Amino acid sequence: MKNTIPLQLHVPEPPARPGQAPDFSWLQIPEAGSVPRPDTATEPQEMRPLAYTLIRVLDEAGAAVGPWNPRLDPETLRRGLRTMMLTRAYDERMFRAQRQGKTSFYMRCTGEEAIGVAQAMALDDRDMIFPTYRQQSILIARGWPLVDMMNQVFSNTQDRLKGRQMPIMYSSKQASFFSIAGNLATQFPQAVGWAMASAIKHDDRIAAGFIGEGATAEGDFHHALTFASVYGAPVILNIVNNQYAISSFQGIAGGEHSTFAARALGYGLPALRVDGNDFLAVYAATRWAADRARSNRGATVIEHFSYRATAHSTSDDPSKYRPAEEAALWPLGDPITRLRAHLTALGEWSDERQAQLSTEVDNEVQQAQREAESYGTLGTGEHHSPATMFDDVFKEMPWHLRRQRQELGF
Amino acid sequence: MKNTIPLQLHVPEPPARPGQAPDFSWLQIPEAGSVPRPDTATEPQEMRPLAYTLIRVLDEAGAAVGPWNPRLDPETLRRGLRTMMLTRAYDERMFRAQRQGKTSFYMRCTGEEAIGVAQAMALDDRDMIFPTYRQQSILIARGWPLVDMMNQVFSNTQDRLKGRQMPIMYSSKQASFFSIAGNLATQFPQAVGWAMASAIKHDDRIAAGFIGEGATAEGDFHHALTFASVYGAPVILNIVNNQYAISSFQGIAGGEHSTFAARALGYGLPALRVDGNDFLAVYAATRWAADRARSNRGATVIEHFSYRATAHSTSDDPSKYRPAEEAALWPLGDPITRLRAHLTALGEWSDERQAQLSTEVDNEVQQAQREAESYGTLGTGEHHSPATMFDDVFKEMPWHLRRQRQELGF
Amino acid sequence: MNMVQALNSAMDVMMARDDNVVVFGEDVGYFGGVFRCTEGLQRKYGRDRVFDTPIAEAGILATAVGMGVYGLRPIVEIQFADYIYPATDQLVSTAARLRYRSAGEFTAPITVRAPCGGGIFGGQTHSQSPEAIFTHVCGLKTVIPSNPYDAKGLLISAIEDDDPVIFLEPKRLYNGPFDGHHERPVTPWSEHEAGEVPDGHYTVPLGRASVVREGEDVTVLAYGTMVHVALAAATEAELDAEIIDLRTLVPVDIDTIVASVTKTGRCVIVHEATRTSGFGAELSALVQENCFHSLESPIARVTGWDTPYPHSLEWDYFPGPKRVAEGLRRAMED
Amino acid sequence: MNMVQALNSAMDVMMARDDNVVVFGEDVGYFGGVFRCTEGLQRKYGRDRVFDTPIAEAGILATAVGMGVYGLRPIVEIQFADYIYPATDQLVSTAARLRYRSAGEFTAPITVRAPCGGGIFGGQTHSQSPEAIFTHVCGLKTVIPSNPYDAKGLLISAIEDDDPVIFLEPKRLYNGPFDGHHERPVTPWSEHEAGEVPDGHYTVPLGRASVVREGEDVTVLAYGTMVHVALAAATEAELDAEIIDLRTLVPVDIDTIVASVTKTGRCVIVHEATRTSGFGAELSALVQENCFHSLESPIARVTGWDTPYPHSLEWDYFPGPKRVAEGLRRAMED
Ligand SMILES: Cc1ncc(C[n+]2csc(CCOP(=O)(O)OP(=O)(O)O)c2C)c(N)n1
Ligand SMILES: Cc1ncc(C[n+]2csc(CCOP(=O)(O)OP(=O)(O)O)c2C)c(N)n1
Ligand SMILES: [Mg+2]
Ligand SMILES: [Mg+2]
Repeated sequence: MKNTIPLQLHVPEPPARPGQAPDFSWLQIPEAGSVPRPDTATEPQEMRPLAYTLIRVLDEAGAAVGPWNPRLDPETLRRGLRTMMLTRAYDERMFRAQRQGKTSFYMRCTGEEAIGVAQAMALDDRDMIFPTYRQQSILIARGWPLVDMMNQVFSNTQDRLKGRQMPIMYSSKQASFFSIAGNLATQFPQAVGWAMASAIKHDDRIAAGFIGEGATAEGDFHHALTFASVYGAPVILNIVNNQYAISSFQGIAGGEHSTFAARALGYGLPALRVDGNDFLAVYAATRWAADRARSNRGATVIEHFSYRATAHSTSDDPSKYRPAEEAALWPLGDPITRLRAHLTALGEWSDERQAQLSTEVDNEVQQAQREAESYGTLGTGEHHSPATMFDDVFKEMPWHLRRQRQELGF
Repeated sequence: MKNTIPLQLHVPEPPARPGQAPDFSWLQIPEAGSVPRPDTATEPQEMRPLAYTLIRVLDEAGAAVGPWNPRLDPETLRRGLRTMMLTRAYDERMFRAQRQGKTSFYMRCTGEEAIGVAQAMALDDRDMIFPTYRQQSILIARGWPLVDMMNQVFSNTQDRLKGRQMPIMYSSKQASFFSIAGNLATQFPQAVGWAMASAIKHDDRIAAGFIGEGATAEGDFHHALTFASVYGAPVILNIVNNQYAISSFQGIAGGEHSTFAARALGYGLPALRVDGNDFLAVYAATRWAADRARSNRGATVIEHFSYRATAHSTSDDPSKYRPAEEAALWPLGDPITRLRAHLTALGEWSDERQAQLSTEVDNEVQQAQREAESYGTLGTGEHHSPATMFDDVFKEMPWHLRRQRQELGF
Repeated sequence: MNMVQALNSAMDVMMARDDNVVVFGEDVGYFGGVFRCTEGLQRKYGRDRVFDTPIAEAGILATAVGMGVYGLRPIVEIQFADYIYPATDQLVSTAARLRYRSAGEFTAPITVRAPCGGGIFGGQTHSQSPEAIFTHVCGLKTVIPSNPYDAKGLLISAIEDDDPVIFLEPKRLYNGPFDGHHERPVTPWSEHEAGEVPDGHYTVPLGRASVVREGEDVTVLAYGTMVHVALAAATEAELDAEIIDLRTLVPVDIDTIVASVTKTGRCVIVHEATRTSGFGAELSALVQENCFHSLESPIARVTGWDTPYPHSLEWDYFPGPKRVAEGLRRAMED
Repeated sequence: MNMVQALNSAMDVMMARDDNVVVFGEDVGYFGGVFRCTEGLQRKYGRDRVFDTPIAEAGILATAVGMGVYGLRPIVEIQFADYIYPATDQLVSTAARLRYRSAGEFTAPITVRAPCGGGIFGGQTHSQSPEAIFTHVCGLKTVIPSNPYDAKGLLISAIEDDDPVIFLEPKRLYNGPFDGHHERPVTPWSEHEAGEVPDGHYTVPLGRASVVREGEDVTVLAYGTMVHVALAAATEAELDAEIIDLRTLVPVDIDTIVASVTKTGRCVIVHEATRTSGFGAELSALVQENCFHSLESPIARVTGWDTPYPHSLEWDYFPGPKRVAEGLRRAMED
């Protein structure tokens, strides 16, 4: 009755490890402009192929092509470029600040700037973001002051979060940017709850949640998709597939036999898989999903296919688990380089302007850092009073916290 | 920029409520025999349509038709019929025993007998089952003594579980039937873990997990599918879609815009959707999935499309939330009636044999009940000594439990 | 009103007063909940304010947090307290921590209702009292009423509270003041003064205990079902016990506790949950820290055993009046 | 060996001895774990005995339970104890209850390793000490070592134990016996006698505390990092304190505790976790119940505050030697 083959456990292995040459042969990259763009009124079951392809707008020559081209004016494109560059400059500075002992920890989003910036620009500023720790670009795109972000990173006296949170765990109600969670994935179904509330109140604001491809394995991801599907929640569910979750390649998260976008299909939700390093593709996909949400057609899942170009965090050393050159050779390139090439191809940009902009954003960051450091850094130790440690556990401080504060001498 | 339509929350509603006529217009039932049967070596992505259809073998006339016909001999068919009838007779008796105060609680599987019986018969007895509370038919199919099951239901002196567990929470290592959980869905990823272990040890036994369509919303479901996909675990992941989760119709679980089988596709797993009231279809699907698992092709998800013909449990009154006649009018009929018709059509059965079998299984159950009741019932209060309450919390009883047992007077 | 009606009334009152109050959970919509606590609410307030959810406790809590962030006041039902564990991360890492981590910008004013406790032959997964876990989580308040009047008043306070509240309902008290004498019929709430529940809005404040019986001999700290068991036990042991119904576990009413134990010099703590690291441990530590010099005998704990709640032996598990009376006598000995 | 090497060695020894031991968790395979505890094991024992998992702590625990049922002995790593919450249901409702609910037919002989505690500027989600929760769950054993020798011996005992064991590793001790003086460099384990760890198999039994310093004045009950803080505090307070390293919290070594407090008549309990309903409450209750007549002063608790672990203020949160010394002095006062 039984087949007698001994059973075997399959453990996915990445295409290349340190010491081996990077291998991208598994990557299937459709040509820019080749993926059709259905009307947002199309039924999800008719759009399933969009979960298995890659929406790309920018071609190798820097031209914007195909039905997903959002036809942005040069001003908007330049704003996108500037915001991405500002984000990268900010990241570089904060990374160095950590190395200089000014703070305990830092996380860059290098290579993933287009995802946050284009999405933020394609949404309304009042739409609510439930980010992970790699969407600082959204705060920046919304014009949030770098100084305020740095105050948080430095846990200094001006840190609105009172030094309580690890660096990069920003929170800004005013910027409609939800408090970043340490526990992965928790924010994803919360975004759905927020969107449900907006629908219950007949509001017109939608939500956008973010999650890394690694964190999609958490139950929270499933709850987000289930609730979004059941209640037709007006939310964009963004999966950032940057190929790695710390040391684990995306196959360990379940990317070997399917795409992450395809997870959506089983719930009857539409899914777009986009080139996350293509500013225009991200912008267009976001607009499409936002349009669906705003017209009561419910949630869309977007997988942003990208690459984590630097370390997971300042505590990580990727050379221990992936080929050193993999990042530089990533076939989908760098989002800043690609948008710059596009603007140049349009005749709306030049090397001089690029150099000028580069200096400009560097200065902006430097100036902000000077101000933020004047309020202290973790290294120098200026911070909120220990008495504040007992605030905000509850709205009103109960007796036991008052007593404990006294015990500490306050 | 924004569309000004006010957002709306969508809350799924069942086709009919008490006082309304049952409405099955939403049901799409393909003809028996019409669904192709791919080779088990086929790549999952080529079999996606199987998640959206319904594999059926028995046609209206009682003939077994099409490529999924498992071509079972009449002896096997009669064994299937007998086991289903025995299960139903057992359920009826235990239901009445609860009403008579002999135990606290009972759950029937009426209308769902084919799922457990056919799957058990299509598997090897050493394959490990991780059941929910509605697969008593599997224990019965494996020849497990009814008396032992009743002892558990009655929490009597012979209850191997020492009266600890609510009625119907069977456990039998010898029958490769995992201890039933009160917390929904927990067993589903455990089945995957067991299967992974079997693969790690190069064994040839596979696992079969069960879950209700309602419980698929739990994170455990997602973990099961993720781990099964990543490690190619030799497991059958059965979803029993009996249309209801207590009072909630399957739309509340996310069945409005997709099938439950389709959840599998996003993980790159193959899925079969079968008529769960068709003994032959369940048998054939199970064999197909077991063959895949045993040949290291990994997991298969099977959605068994059925109907919970009676109340959720003895604590439930379905007339409060669904039309009373819905069960009787269920378009896919009753599994016992359908298999009987098939045997009759084959000339392998008669009304006399049916009547005889009916008496036989009733007697068997009655006799078992007489014996079980001789060991006590919950109502009459013969049970294990309270001293046993402190056993098995740990392998060896630590001091604090010994002291507590003393406090109780033992 | 019985306790189910009182809870229903609390939600009804609050839904009528505040458009931002929404109710959801498994089977709470059309059906009105497996214990009928939400009966009629969907009909009255519509499907987008009262609705059924998928079976995913973590999803329920997570969406409640998101709604709280938006500005709603969600009341969610977890069908049995035993099924709250899948939601632990959302509760601990998010709901409880949100105000702190955002320095007050974002909050989760959620009320989590969950029937708890045994006595209905529910076995290990329909009988648990997991309150101790929540009391260890800073940022959560934990409430357990012992009668319909308090249940309604406390539930309204919980809904109005701007912090997340775990609201545990001793299901054995839904229909009457069960005192542990399972061999006798329970008198219905209609015959009990705490069954007189006003129709309208009123509150019983969080953080305040109630002295349900004054006495001089010994203090009993109890909550939920155990309040009634303690009353029966004190009567049966013929002791002049002062019985305190804590009502709120965090923040606990330390003043009432200290005043009583200072007076009596003796203390017995009673709960249904397993003993080790139960909330009784915290109470014992607090009493000892605050009343050391008044104590004339060791503080005793009468609790559920450190085993799962067994089905057929549930009355051997349940700390009934006999065991509580023994505890009282022990406390009087030294 | 430092503690990381000692833990690695325990797993190595057990994998070599028992084919049924498997190791998995997030980043534990090729990379060897974010704290490097599993380094080299995949290379040595192969990918199907040491492997990376998806980021799903509940999935990790669930598959471990399934493997345990099959007959394996899984060791799983939860990257930070703060991330164990998603696995609560699998831990509480399944791993802890399986032996009981199947009357011993099915068991879950799992070891769950998780780095705990603060002192690395990890903020509220990389610093928690959630041990109290597990100690309340009957069916789980909870272990916290304070040095490399014990860490290896206890981990081997945990792996060999037939019940599920939560094995918490104070990450601040990985490299040296940190005593709370964060302003000073930590001496490495190589200069400490507990850093002398045999290469082969040995066990330190579960359920047995260790008296790390004998004394007559006052008993200190501590575990993990706090053992070293207590040692420093006793020296700095110039008190003849008896310091007990509990090592196992459930089952706790009641005999050693009672013997010591009976002798000293005073007791200070120290832990890093938040105070309310922390394991200190249980210890306080136990000491009070068992040593009431010996106690000369109130049992004191020196603990983390009832707030999340704050990032920049972590040394104001951490119960360092100064606070512990104050607690010792308070215990000597009455
Ligand atoms: C619940 C939980 N488990 C584990 C971790 C530890 N952790 C932090 S980041 C990370 C990897 C996440 O990878 P991915 O989701 O792909 O996001 P990325 O870092 O690539 O942006 C892990 C495992 C955590 N923070 N929370
Ligand atoms: C974690 C958890 N949540 C809730 C419950 C309560 N409950 C028991 S059965 C049930 C409905 C399950 O429906 P389904 O999964 O469709 O299975 P069916 O009863 O139809 O076989 C619910 C909500 C539970 N047992 N466990
Ligand atoms: Mg990633
Ligand atoms: Mg169902």
